Amino acid sequence: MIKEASANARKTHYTEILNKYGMLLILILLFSALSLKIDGFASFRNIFSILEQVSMFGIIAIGVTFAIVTGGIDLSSGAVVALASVVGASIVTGTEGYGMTIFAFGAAMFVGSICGLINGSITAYGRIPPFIATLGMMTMARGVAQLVSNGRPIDASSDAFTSIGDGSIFGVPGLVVIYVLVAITCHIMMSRMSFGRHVFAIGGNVNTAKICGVNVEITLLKVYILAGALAGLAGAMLTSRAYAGNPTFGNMWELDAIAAAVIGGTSLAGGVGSVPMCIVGALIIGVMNKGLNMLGVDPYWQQIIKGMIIIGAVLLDAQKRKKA
Amino acid sequence: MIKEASANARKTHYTEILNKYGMLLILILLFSALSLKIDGFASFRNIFSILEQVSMFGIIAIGVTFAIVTGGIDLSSGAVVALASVVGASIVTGTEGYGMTIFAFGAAMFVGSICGLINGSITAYGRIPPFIATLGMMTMARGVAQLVSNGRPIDASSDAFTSIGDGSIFGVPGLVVIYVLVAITCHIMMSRMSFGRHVFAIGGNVNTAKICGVNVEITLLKVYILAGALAGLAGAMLTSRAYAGNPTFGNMWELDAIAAAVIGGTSLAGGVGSVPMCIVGALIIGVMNKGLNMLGVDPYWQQIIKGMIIIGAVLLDAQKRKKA
Amino acid sequence: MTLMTNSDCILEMINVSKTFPGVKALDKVNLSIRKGSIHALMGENGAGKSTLMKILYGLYTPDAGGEIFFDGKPFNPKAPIDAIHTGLAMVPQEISPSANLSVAANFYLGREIKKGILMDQSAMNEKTNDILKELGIPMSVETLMQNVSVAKAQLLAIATAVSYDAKLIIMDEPTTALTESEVHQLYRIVKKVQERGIAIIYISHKLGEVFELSDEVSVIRDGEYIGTKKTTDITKEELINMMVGRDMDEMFQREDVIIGETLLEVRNLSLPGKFHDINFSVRKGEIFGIAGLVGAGRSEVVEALFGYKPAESGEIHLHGKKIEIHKPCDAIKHRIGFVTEDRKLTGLMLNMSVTDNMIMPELLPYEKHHLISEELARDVANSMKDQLRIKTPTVETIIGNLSGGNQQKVLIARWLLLEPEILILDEPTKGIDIGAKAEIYKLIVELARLGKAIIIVSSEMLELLSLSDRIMVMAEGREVGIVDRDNATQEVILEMAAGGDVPSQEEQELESEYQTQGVA
Amino acid sequence: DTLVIGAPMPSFADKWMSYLFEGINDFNDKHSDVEIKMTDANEDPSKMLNDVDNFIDAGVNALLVVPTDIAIVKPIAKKANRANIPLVIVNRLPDESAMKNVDAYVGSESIQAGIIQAESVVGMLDGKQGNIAILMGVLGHEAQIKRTEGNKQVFSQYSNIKIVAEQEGRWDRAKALQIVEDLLQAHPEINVIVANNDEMAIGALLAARKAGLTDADLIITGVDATPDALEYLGSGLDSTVFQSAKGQGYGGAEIAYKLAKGEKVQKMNWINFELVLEEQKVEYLYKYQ
Ligand SMILES: Nc1ncnc2c1ncn2[C@@H]1O[C@H](COP(=O)(O)OP(=O)(O)OP(=O)(O)O)[C@@H](O)[C@H]1O
Ligand SMILES: Nc1ncnc2c1ncn2[C@@H]1O[C@H](COP(=O)(O)OP(=O)(O)OP(=O)(O)O)[C@@H](O)[C@H]1O
Ligand SMILES: [Mg+2]
Ligand SMILES: [Mg+2]
Repeated sequence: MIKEASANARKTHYTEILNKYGMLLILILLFSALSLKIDGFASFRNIFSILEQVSMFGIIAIGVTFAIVTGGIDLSSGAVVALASVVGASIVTGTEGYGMTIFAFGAAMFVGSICGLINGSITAYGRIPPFIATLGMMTMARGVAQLVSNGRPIDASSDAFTSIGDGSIFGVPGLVVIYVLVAITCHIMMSRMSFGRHVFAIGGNVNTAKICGVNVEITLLKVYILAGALAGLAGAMLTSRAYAGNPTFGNMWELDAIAAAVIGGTSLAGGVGSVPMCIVGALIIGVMNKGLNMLGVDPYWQQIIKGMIIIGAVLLDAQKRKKA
Repeated sequence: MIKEASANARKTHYTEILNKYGMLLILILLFSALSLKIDGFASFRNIFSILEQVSMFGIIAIGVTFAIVTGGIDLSSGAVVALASVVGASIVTGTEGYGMTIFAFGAAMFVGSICGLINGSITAYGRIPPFIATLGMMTMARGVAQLVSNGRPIDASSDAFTSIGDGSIFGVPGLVVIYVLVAITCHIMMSRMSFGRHVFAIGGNVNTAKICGVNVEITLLKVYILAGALAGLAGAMLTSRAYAGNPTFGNMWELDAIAAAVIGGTSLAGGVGSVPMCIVGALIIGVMNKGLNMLGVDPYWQQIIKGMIIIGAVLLDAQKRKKA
Repeated sequence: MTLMTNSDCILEMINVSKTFPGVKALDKVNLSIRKGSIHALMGENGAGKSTLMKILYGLYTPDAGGEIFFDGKPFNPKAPIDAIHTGLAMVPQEISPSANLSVAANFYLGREIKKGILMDQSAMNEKTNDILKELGIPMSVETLMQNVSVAKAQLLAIATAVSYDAKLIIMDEPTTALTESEVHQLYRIVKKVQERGIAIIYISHKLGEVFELSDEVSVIRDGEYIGTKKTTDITKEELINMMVGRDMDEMFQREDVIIGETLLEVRNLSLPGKFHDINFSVRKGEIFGIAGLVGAGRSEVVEALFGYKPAESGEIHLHGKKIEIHKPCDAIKHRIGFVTEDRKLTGLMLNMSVTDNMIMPELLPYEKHHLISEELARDVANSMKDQLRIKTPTVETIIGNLSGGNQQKVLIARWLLLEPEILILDEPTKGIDIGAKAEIYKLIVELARLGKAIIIVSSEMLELLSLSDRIMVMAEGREVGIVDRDNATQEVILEMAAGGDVPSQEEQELESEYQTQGVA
Repeated sequence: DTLVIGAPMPSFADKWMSYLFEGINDFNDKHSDVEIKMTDANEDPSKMLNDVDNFIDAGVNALLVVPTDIAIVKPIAKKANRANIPLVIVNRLPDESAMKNVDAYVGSESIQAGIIQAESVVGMLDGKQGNIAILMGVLGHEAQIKRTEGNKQVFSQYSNIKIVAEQEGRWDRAKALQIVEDLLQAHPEINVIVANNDEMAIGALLAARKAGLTDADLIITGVDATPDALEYLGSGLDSTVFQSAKGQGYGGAEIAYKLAKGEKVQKMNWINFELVLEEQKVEYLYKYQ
């Protein structure tokens, strides 16, 4: 009897780990498989390269994770990237110096926050579904981006500014450093601060959250501002990497970001999600993209395979849980 | 006391009407405003033209409404339009005759159904969120469309085939006739058949539906097949109208379709929605598009205004309800 | 045990077990239900009653090794539809009808009447109406379910189960949402059903109901089958002993507590359409009850007091000073706690852990350097778990996996942790077993002794009478009066509560309709 | 030992591009000692940068890039330079400062297409009043910007020509069809439709047919001279502009191949636009055989 129980306990332990880290396992499997197929895939250089490519939509995905955990969504992040990139670029265009660089990053995040503030207000105070609020913002932000830039790329090739996207610290690319810093900060916010608890409470049961004294409106506002600011940051990062701001930037990135969050186990019904797993989700997409490219798969097939892997990963994860 | 009660009753009555038909009012206001501004906007010719332009994503929106009422979503419809258009076009290319035309429409709807079947199976049996299932399908269907067409438009200018998009019956454009027929059929399915009842039950409370013996899986399967088939039909209609199938067709249509459904009062949380109101939602988008085009609004501004109108309409509707 | 099936029995479950991750919910349970009998199933919270029933209904798959026979034939339902087709119907513990559908639509969900390919809406409306009339539950069948009160919905769920052509109906705590008058209505329905030869499994924590209704009673404890007795052959004390495994005094005896100065005073509180001119005060150490029939507006008053659905006019005074409560966080700031009536709707965060559910109202005490300390939170949750004997594998378990009664205990723990000055309890012992009930009563009195003020809304008259120092009676959103402990009897309160009881216009119309048709 | 050329491409969903890819594939098939790998950036400049990175990481011998927009050439050139990989840009001409780090360019100046297209309209109008609607590609795309700019440069010099409307047709036939329907309703005076590409021009002519207009009522002109468009030339479509996609693809591949082998090449390789009128229909159709 005792033996049985302990066997049971061990089994539970395994399944719990599988539940929690199943996607990490899938990531490791995917990475290993590709490493076997492709020379140098498992190199530091390549890993950093993947991280760098992931960093921008990965940061967006973190913001989106907050929104999804409250039971909402943010479809505007791709367009906000475009708007922020255009604004950031027009600040540094033709100038030099780190002051301007910091100002440009700040401005990009500020513009993103404003978009987020609007999203949040409409959602929290207007009580309209965030899907629609952010869908509207998606159209508007892209429109404004085109208006501001007159539909053209804006040069942002100042040395100081591009050094963020080009440079590295102790061999770690600048964008990766930013990603890691953002991830740590947001992870702490989500898991250890009362703000994060409130985010979960709202997603878990908004009525209960209210009863428990959570200021639902303010919390939602903060969430969408955060998501907007992170999209703005990603926009600035992309601008620094691409040496230009462009109103076409970030097209469909919101979907990649949402996919990353959901692959990482964030429940679209709200109340469930975490930053580390969101990173795992983003990495699965990043590794897959890089692997398919390096394997030289036909681009048409790449899309098909990409769709299959995304569905497959979530399916595998769901199956495992079901069995458990 | 009695007086108060009857006043109350009357108030309730008004607010109920506002709740139910608020969006219709907004549509009428929008249309009237544009009619004052634009000569000939209120003509039959123009109304049919709006209906014709709306018909395709309007049909998709009806399918999407079913999916949303179950608490799901369908992001793949735009890509399915592309795939169906390519398939339909390759059937009629270089041929003539109504037999081939019907076959092409059938094939387009069949391909759409297959996509829907896959969406539905993954959602219903794989228990993965429809957002992800259909997001994956969106990528895959577009990939297949490009693969099939080699990335190029496929001619579909046979007289018989294009007569569907070009022709009219008693002055009503062919596409509008199809839209009306689909709308009536789907309205009956949704409101008068047990299938529709089950769709609502699943969206209202899936566990209760299960306990009551509703076959949730089969119902979901049917819903996604329907949504896919309707997207396929829209693809065939577009092909007939544009004289060609094209893997770039239907880009972002899924968002317009979802917006139409939600503007029409379909709740993204599931359990609430109707076909007639979905048509109203689609018409609001169609009237707005046409109005902005005819007014010659700068394309950058068009996007901004479009976003504002969508949010504004839903906001207005929500406010009215709140007051009521 | 013989494996021969007994032809007297409609249902036999032999050695049925069920393991959840980390929990052995059922361990080789046996249950035999005789044809046409009312069989009570009892046990403490988390004993496994609901789990056993969900297995019967095809919602859970049992572990291998057990056997189930229905009407003499092996029975292994995969989904509710199998159970329904075999002749089973269930009123689940947590009824949650499809709020977006009408009464009739809910009634016929999954078995719609059709005319050709279309549904025959009018036939469904008519038949629903007929059945509801027959069972004495008058209501308009076209009303949306979201506008139907919990109590009505509960009766409706029972009516629905009855209307299936079932041979066995499971009722999992059907009376938790009902007041006395509705309970009697339920008894009537149950008896009517039995007359038709249908067997009933009746799960309840209320001993009175069990002795009043059932022919036999089975007890499970900690997932194990304890035994089955004829109801006439067993005393209350014996039954309690079977359930909790020890002797226990069922009657709760309240000790007196010193009552101090006035703590809370409510003046002319009104929310048009819900309640009007509510005046009362509560003193330190006092337990203040609020009684009334379902729909009297009791919940609305306490919700307003807490700022969840604020009143439009009136004043609230605390410690003699006027305070403003517009939002729950205002109330929490003044150390008011509130255990709400509807667990699902306003209580639980279903997919979060027991700990998270407990600590939510006030996170500050668990913070170290502005960060929440999981360890601290877990320790506190664990001590609560022990104190209230919450049955859960760990405090990290998702609360949705706990049994109904244990969920309720977590919610009470939540507000105890706030160390409130005033604790509002709306139907606090809903679905709680007798053992735990006594513990909660003790806790309430203990809080009073510490000088806290307690406001308790309850539909259980005995609970109110035995706990409260004073009882305010409400009817139709108005305060009928306040009775002292010494003057309070069941009769007095019921009379007061009924005094204001004028049925709504709609109900009156329906009622008169029945009368003209000579049904009622 | 085969040479590997990495070829990040902007979009596989673009018809004109697909002929360019054919040119590249053609070269690839004819040379056994080279392997050209293409990637699809889906019109996303950031994705293109990823593709470039990936090719550099994979150690290709040369890069053959059709950029999503000209601004993206700068970082691409910098990356290629750093890795010491020769870089060929095709089709979209970067600005001078970016060209410094580019080894060769094959293509034309997009603005030319707009100019040629507009001049043909001026000729066809022959002094009559011209009321023009411009259909633009996806806003922000290099071809959209430059072609529209070329159009306006020419039209602004003529007092008999007025631009009545500019709308975004997103390169898409169906979208253009809808817009032109609306425009013709709102502005019956429109008699010229200038589209940034042929697909939109075809959409415009379908809309004109629906509106009951005849060939004589409207001048419609596109860019690309795709086979479909050539079919419509003379029956609704009045002119289009040819830019040899296959030629650019093949030529670009050839230069990248030479660079990979270490040979010297000419830096600027111009491929000019050619105006195509009904008379040249057969000649150009033949090019696609
Ligand atoms: N889905 C589940 N996952 C994990 N554990 C579960 C699940 N459902 C029930 N349990 C556990 O099984 C045990 C029995 O629960 P059950 O709901 O059957 O109790 P019950 O006898 O109905 O109690 P109550 O009187 O409180 O309703 C409990 O310990 C509960 O925590
Ligand atoms: N959404 C709703 N629409 C219509 N009526 C409602 C709605 N919600 C509640 N009611 C009705 O309002 C009345 C007041 O409910 P309330 O919960 O205050 O009653 P109560 O006195 O607290 O009784 P109890 O808590 O015992 O159910 C009830 O008759 C209830 O049926
Ligand atoms: Mg239970
Ligand atoms: Mg109540």
